[in-house]
Amino acid sequence: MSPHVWQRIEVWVAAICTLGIYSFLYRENRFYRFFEHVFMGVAGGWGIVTTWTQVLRPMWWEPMKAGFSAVRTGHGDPWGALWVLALPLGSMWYFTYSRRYVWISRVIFGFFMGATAGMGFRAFVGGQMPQLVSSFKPLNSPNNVVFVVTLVCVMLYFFFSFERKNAVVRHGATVGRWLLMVAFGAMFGNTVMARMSLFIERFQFLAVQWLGLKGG
Amino acid sequence: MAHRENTNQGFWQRAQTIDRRYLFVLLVVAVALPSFVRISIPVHVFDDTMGVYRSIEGVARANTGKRYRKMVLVMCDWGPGSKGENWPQTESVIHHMLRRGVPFMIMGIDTVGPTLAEGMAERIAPRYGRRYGIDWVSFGFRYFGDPQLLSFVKDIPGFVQRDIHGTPVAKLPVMAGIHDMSDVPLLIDVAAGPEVDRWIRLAQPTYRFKAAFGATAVMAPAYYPYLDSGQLSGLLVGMRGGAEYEELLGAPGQATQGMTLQSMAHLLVAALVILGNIGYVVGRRARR
Amino acid sequence: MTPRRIIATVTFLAGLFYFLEYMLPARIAGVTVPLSQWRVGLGNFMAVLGAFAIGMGWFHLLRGQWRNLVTGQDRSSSIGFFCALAAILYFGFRNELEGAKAPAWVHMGFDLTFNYVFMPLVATVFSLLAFYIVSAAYRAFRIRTWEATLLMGAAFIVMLGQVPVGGWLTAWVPVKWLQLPYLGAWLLGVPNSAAQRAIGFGAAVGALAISLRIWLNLERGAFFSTEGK
Amino acid sequence: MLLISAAVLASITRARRGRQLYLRAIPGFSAVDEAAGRATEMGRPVLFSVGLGGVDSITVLTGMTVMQHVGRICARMGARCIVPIDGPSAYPLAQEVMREVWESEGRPESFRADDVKYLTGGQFAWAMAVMGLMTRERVASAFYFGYYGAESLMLAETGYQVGAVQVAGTPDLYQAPFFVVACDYTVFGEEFYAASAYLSREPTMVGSLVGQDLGKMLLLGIAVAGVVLATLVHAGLISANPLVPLLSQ
Repeated sequence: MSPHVWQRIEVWVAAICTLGIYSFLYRENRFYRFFEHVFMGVAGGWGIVTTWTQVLRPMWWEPMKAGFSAVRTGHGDPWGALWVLALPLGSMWYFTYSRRYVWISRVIFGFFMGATAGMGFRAFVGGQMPQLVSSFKPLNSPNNVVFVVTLVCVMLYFFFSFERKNAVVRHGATVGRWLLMVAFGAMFGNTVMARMSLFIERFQFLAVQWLGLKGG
Repeated sequence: MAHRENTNQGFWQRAQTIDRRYLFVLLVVAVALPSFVRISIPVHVFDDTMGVYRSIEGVARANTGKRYRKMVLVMCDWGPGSKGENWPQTESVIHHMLRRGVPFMIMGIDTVGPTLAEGMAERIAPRYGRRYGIDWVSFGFRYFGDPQLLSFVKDIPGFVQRDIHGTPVAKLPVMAGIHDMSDVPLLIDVAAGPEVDRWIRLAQPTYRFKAAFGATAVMAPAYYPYLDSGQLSGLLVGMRGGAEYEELLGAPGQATQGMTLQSMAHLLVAALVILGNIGYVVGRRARR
Repeated sequence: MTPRRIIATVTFLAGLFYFLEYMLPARIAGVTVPLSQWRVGLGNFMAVLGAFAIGMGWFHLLRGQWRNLVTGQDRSSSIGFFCALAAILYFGFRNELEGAKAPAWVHMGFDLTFNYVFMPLVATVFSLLAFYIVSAAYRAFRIRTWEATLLMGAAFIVMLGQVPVGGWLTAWVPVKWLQLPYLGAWLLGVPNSAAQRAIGFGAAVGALAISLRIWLNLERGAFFSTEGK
Repeated sequence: MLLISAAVLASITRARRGRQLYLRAIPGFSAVDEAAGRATEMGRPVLFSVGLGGVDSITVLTGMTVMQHVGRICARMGARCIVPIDGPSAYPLAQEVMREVWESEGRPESFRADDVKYLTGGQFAWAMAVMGLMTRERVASAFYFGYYGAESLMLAETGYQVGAVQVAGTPDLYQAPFFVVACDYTVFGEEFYAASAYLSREPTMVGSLVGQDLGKMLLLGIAVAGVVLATLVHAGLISANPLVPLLSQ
């Protein structure tokens, strides 16, 4: 098969996939359901492929193999063989299916959550301190006044544990919610562009690559 | 007259409840329109985009006459999902660096972004007589959790070891004099997600590099505070950022064209919202 | 030691490493603290352990799809699922592992499944949002309440300000910052930025509190109360 | 940071000793019970999603606390509760939690293990499968409690299309606008964590929330003090010199 013909077939397949998904916009149908499942198949399968080729093979399999050959031949670094221990440790995840030994899987969950938690401290200081310092704005321009007012009011909105008896706090929190709505609106408006560009990309594919129309 | 008023209200009532499928058709029409009618609207360059441009210019100036040139790290943390936005951004910054002779390395936490970025560089490089290994290098996809990031910034050659073609770092001229993140004065993260956060949080306080972010329009608003605090020195906002950068480079491309289609789609949404609201007000008045 | 203790200890130690690694200076009284040097190894170790988790859930997914295939309920979809899975596994592995040595038809097959099935599917599903955002905006942006109006107003300005047409529509306005692109950028840059920061402080304190609760084994809830039965 | 940590720990200890601490009502939260009840009347299922992520993700765990609550109402009223799971590691836990709920309500026979579904990990493949599921099952109410990416609006619009009452909760603010626009009730930001504390009334969580408030007050205080100082410096009323090292940190 010539590369050109193959290329045409590929474009056709892609176009059918695209239209299959878009058919959902009309209503749920068998055609869509088919591509829904195809998608689950490829996405899941690709996850398996990348996990092996990008993580397990270079970071675990190769060093382990090198380690064992070092143990056998006496050349190189034998410590890599210790990676074999990752196998029983990694299989601990699967105890989650056993009702009796479920706690074994919790050990590894705990390990990950603990590490994440430990890194949390560094993230807090590194991420929030510059933000806090740059909030020290002199109230010398309308922008800075709006900024500080918004900051204070929105923070007031997120206090949960005391009654809002004080009028300043109560109104501040209400204004905070309004300002949040403004921020949400701004984010929404901003997202319109992002979403449109996705569709435009697809549209250009269908129009130019598939149907061969010249783009405007 | 009364009859006429009724049909009027009927129209506004209906304007409030248009079936979504008609909306979808309208959207397709709006986007297709510029393919047939020529419409062009000038692009305005905002400060956030200028910031990225200036940062690269800054590296170019600092490198002048130095034996070991400092590098820019381009993280391509994007995949097919955000190609429409991230592609033009990546292409523009790579174009800029190749034009100015700023050496850079490509890497990413997605398999797709780095591959496509490499292709862009291959395509543009000959125009300016730049060569792989001397002016730029690609390390491809890397698994990059927080721990990996921390080890990367500490010892770059030790972490990457080989480039995508399997060449050891020691044999790449462009990597000469690059040890840790303090040899990389600028990070450009083009991403669909919040990956740049981690660089700012975990590495920037120690290594003091500048960071620029090629963001999807969704992510962008969250990063204005970083721009304000100087943690980010530039921000490319979605397709708009790409189009503005193309404008700065004087090389209009995919994003510039896309922005015209954008304009049409946005006008449609605006028109629909106005229509719905008129319907709502008229309807409320009628009920009174 | 009870299982519960073991879990709590492992969690604490994992957290302690990163906590100390961050808090301790690189040298104490002339002795180098090696924690930072171990960071790379530990990072790789975690990546590997994390990767082992991939098999979870697959059993259930395959069982469900297999059942559909056998019972004939929605058979065509399940056929699609298995074909797609087999294709990506076969071509994906051969393409990734053999690289340039693989025969041409493997490359062609991989190109088809990856670049012309997987990629378009991801991009198309994502792009459905363009349609949904139109219908959501049309449906929800009504001046029903004060809050809804604020939301709508801000969205409207930013949306139009982001595209060239917004600038073009309001180019006649004499005060520059009242033109749509500037107004939109202001909304994003000032109130939005401040609101985000305020939210960020709250979320960061929340995250810190949760880190602390997990680290010190104080957390209760769905996961933790069923621990060690 | 240490001060904030101390405040959190102190409040947790206080709450665990049995001190009743105040929590403000979260708007729209009573809607949870109402929306769950609606499904029974209509004879259609409820959908509860804990969002993206595995069991090492804190939002998934928090979402499951709310899921327990909703599941209990469903079990009591005899409605089905469908739980589509994205992260493989969250799957067994979700099933375990739901089974326990049905058992504790005394109706283990009506628990359908298949209603807790694992749908491939991978954001959009998952989202697509959930959208298909929602339309095919014609869910009466939908709950989204957890971390979501761009699929938030896909789910919420599909839910609207099938006529479901929708309640969303997400700590992540990028998606809050879409939930706010498309759902009937939404809690966002820290409210998400507060919501689970509110429902569970677990002293640790309530106490932690109070501690977090103290922490935020500290940050707010610093910010306000900083603003005042910066203004004074700017106005030339005080000299900036002693502040320079502080600000440059």
